[in-house]
Amino acid sequence: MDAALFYLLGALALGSSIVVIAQPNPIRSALALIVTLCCLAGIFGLLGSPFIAALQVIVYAGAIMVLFLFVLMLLNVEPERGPGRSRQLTFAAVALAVALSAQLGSVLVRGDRGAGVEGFRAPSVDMARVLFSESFLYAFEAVAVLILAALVGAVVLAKRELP
Amino acid sequence: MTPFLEELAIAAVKVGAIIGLLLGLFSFMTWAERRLLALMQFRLGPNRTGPLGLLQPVADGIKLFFKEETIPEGAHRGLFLAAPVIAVVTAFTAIAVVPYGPTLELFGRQVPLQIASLDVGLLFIFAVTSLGVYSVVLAGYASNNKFGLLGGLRSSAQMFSYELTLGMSWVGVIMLAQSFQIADIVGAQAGGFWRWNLALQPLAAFTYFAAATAEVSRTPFDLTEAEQELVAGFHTEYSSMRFALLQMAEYVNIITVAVLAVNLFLGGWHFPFPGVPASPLWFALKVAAVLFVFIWLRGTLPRLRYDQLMAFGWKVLLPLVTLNILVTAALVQAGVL
Amino acid sequence: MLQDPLLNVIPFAALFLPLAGFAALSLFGDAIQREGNARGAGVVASATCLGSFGLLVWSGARLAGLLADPDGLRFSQPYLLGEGALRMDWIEAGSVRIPFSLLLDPLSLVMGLTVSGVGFLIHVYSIGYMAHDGESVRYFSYLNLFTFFMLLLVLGGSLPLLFVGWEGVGLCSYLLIGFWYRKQSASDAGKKAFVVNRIGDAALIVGMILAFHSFGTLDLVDLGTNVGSKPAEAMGALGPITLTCLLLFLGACGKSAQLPLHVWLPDAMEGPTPVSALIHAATMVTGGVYLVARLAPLYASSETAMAVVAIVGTLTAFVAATIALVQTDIKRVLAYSTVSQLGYMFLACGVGAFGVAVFHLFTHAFFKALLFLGSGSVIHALSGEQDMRRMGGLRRRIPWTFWTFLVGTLALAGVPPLAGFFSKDAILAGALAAHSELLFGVGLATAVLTAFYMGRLLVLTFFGEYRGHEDPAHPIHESPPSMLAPLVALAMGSALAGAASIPAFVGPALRVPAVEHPHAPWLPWVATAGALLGLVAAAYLYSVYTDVPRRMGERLRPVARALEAKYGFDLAYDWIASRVIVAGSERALWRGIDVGLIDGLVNGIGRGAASLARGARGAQTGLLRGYALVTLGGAVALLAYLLWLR
Amino acid sequence: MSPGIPVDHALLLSAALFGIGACGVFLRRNLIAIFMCIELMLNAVNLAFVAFSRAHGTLDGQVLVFFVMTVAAAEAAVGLAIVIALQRHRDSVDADSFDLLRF
Repeated sequence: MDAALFYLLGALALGSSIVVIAQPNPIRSALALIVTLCCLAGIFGLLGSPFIAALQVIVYAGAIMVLFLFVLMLLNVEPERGPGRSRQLTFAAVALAVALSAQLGSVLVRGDRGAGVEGFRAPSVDMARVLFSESFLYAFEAVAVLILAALVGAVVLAKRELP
Repeated sequence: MTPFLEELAIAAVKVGAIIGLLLGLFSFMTWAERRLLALMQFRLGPNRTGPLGLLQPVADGIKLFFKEETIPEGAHRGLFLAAPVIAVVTAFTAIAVVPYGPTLELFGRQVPLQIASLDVGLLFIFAVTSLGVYSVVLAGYASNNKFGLLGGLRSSAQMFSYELTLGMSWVGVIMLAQSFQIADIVGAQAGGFWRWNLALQPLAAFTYFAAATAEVSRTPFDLTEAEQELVAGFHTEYSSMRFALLQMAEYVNIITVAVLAVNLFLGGWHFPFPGVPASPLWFALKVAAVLFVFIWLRGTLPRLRYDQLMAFGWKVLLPLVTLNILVTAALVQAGVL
Repeated sequence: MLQDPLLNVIPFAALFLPLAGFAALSLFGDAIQREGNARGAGVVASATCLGSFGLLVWSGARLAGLLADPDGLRFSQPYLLGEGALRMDWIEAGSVRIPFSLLLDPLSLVMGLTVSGVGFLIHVYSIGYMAHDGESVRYFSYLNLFTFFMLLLVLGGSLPLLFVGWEGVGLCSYLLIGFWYRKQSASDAGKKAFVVNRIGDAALIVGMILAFHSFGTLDLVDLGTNVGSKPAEAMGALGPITLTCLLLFLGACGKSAQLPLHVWLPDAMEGPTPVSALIHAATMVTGGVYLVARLAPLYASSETAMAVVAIVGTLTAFVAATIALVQTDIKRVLAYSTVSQLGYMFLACGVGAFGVAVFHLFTHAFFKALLFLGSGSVIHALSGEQDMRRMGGLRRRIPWTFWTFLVGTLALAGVPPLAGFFSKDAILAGALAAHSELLFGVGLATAVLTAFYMGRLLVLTFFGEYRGHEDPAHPIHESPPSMLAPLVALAMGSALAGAASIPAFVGPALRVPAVEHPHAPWLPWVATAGALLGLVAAAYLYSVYTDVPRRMGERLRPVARALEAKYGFDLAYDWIASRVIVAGSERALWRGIDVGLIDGLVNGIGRGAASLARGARGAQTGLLRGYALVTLGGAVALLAYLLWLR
Repeated sequence: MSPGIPVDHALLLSAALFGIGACGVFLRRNLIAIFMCIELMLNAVNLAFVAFSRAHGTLDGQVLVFFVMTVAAAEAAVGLAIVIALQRHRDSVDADSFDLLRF
């Protein structure tokens, strides 16, 4: 049943991600992306990472994508029309992206598999403990500083110049 | 019956019960709110339909059900139709993982008074409520209506501004209970009201309540709907059942927030003094009290200006809750709490 | 190391005393040389020099017994603060480790005593000589600085330290030659001396590097010791030893005015006469000889180098002597004589008689200083007149000068029993012992020529009638006692210095086998006869048959012109400098290399970059997605390489 | 959890999503849409991390996902601020209209 759910969510994620890149209206692609992200959250949960799944929904679906939608609505962005100035690029881009995808797939599938734990599941509290453990504490702090910097940067960048 | 089917049956029963309860509570609350507000404003309120006007919600429901559904021209049809559904689904999903009583012994098996117990607990609620923003945003956007769009914009900005505070107000509580699970958090508050997080985490309780009020767009943070300026904000164009759904989602959210407040800060199903056994009854009373406070607030406070709202969220609540986390962490580390 | 801490300090004290004098004079000169105390600076300078001399004598006497040690005594550090309290190397860089060490052995003691002793006398002389010069403070400070550097050259325990002294005396030489810098010829002569010396010094530096490369040390004693351990192939005609020796010898040639780098010394006579006596006769110019003698074991192990040294020395001795025959300037005669005598010393070195070379150096310091000071006295008496054709008959007017000058002349000519006889005789004997009859013959001929031109000088200056115009305001007068006293002292030295058995004293320090004295009892007689022959011939030709030299000059016109033109060395250098170098610089270096190559390269790089940029800027479309596509292509290519091609 | 989910398939899904995202970066002209495609690519990477975390039975992969998310959030904040600033100054969010930096 988990496998069936996985394939269902996977197919949904693939489909919605194609909508993301194919839909000319940015708001609709944003909505499609939200669907993709939620599907991925489900897959994360299925893969034994409920904490990451929750984070995925909170951070991506709940925060980042709301921000995207907010900006899209704020700027009242028009749908894209036509391929723009770089039509030849399109074919090269699709070909290259397919090639990259294939390469990545082969690299990932060849990747080291490790022992493989049956029914692996990471309790959320463990995740919190690992994050605050010796090995990741400094990275955690660094990320906190990064967030602060991004916060200040965003405020400064988006601020209207004073008259 | 296989254990799986048994589980399924129990879950179905619980889901049915909760949904029924919630629907009833929602109806009752619309009535209670109107009556109480009227009382506070020296009016009578709806008192014609049934005894004390108690059947008013039913009448409203029937009226809305039979009303014509209109979709404005130029609206994004799919989104317009989906928005209320998202609202209801997220509202009900959030409350699914909230426990409302101690584990009961029923027919020889342990039955937790909770639809689903998730490891991530609070995080799940947080995730689902954060998805709730979309219904507002999309409803506003899809309506192709200036008031709707403005309401959607306002509410999205407001919601994710206060969501941060909301989430952070939980951190102190989580630290004290050392768990994301609400049942554990409630368990940690057993043994008298001085063990409640309202006493141990007063700052967190205050910020939670303020942020939650904003999150569900209740007065004094109801700029999303601000009847006087935006007509009704994001649901200006909604009518009929979809309007009812949006209303329902809103009230369910209020109930969720109240239930969470009880679980996180008011000791859940525990009696304020030790010795009295825990019971869903205490829980229900506390929830009712919190809901009353929401209504009371609406009858008392004026609406904030938009810049005041933002300033309050970012410059007062967020620093306060950050301070709370720092102090709590220091005290936990020092072994005081 | 020595147990006596005082002894350890004294060589350093002797070395640094003149430096202290220099510092005092240059910093507080005006206070020392107050109004009414015109001699203050001279007294201070002389005192420091005498102090150095005294300290060296004292330490020499104290060390007399220890000096028998052939390795000499080395003083690494002055440990004034107690043993080991102040150990620091002068240079420490990688494998190069050079302590600030002094070397005191018989050789350096002889040199040091000569420098400080003769130097002291010349200082004293200078007090009188420079009495009327307004800038005597500067003069004496230079002189003290020179003394310091000369002592450093002599006492330095390693080649780099010696080199510091070497360059220092070069600097002082430049400063003192150009002392009267308002005179164009003086400052030109200073520059000439400096530039010519640079050639030799450059060779010296290269030689030093080569020596370090070949022997792994720059310590003067260790260098000599390490030679023995070198394999046979290093001894080859152009092996590292020979090459090192030749390069160092080229340096010595520059400093000691050997062919073809001798051209600066005659011009250096533009300086004050005591300077000529001290620097350009007695001490600095003998630095080259000292260097070769110091590295005697090195030279002795290379026959080629020895041959070159001997040939260059002999040739210089002869050529300079012939040029001296026709000079009319009294100081220039002496200058060429100095060049010639230095050639003699190198001849001695070249035939392996290093001790004899030092012996001649020692005696030469006395009599040549005496002669220069005497000529200075003459010039002083004649108020600056230097041309011998306008002198004559001064014998009775300035008798003290005459008699002392006579002693110097006889000593230089090699008339027994004066000093020059012994040392010159020993050199000729050395040449004979080396079985080089040609060198011996030329050496003997040079000795005769030496006697001849000295006789000419003596006759033209002191005998006959006075040919100049006596200015009534400045009558011809004998010099003051402060000038005469050094003359007398030096005359006594010139007379007696031959008695010192310098070769035997210095011998152990040289660490080369002493030259066998040839069995030639006739040699002293022949040498004496040659000297007398030269003197007598000169006396006859310039006092009795006075028109014979003129007729000979007309008869042998080309020879005379060649001699008067000093064999055209200066012309050749002038041509090289003004034509070859200037033209080469302009055509090859400036237009060819600078404008063509370097500017072309720089501009070419610039133009190349510009055209490259013109070609490449087409890729800068400004399209964000284009750039991203290139990045993607790169990623795909890289992955493809990693996946399948590697 | 069920062993029925093959890690390989999760990884292939991740690669496919990454490719789609990369493709989108080139196909879209709207800066915000390009941004969303980048987020898609980041999520594909996250999926690979989670899959490996499961395969290895360790938490390290998930921790990395956490960091990726944080960085993505920071990036979105700054990026969208830049987009807003661009819109304010140039009245456009079309990537092709920002081509002043060229020859």
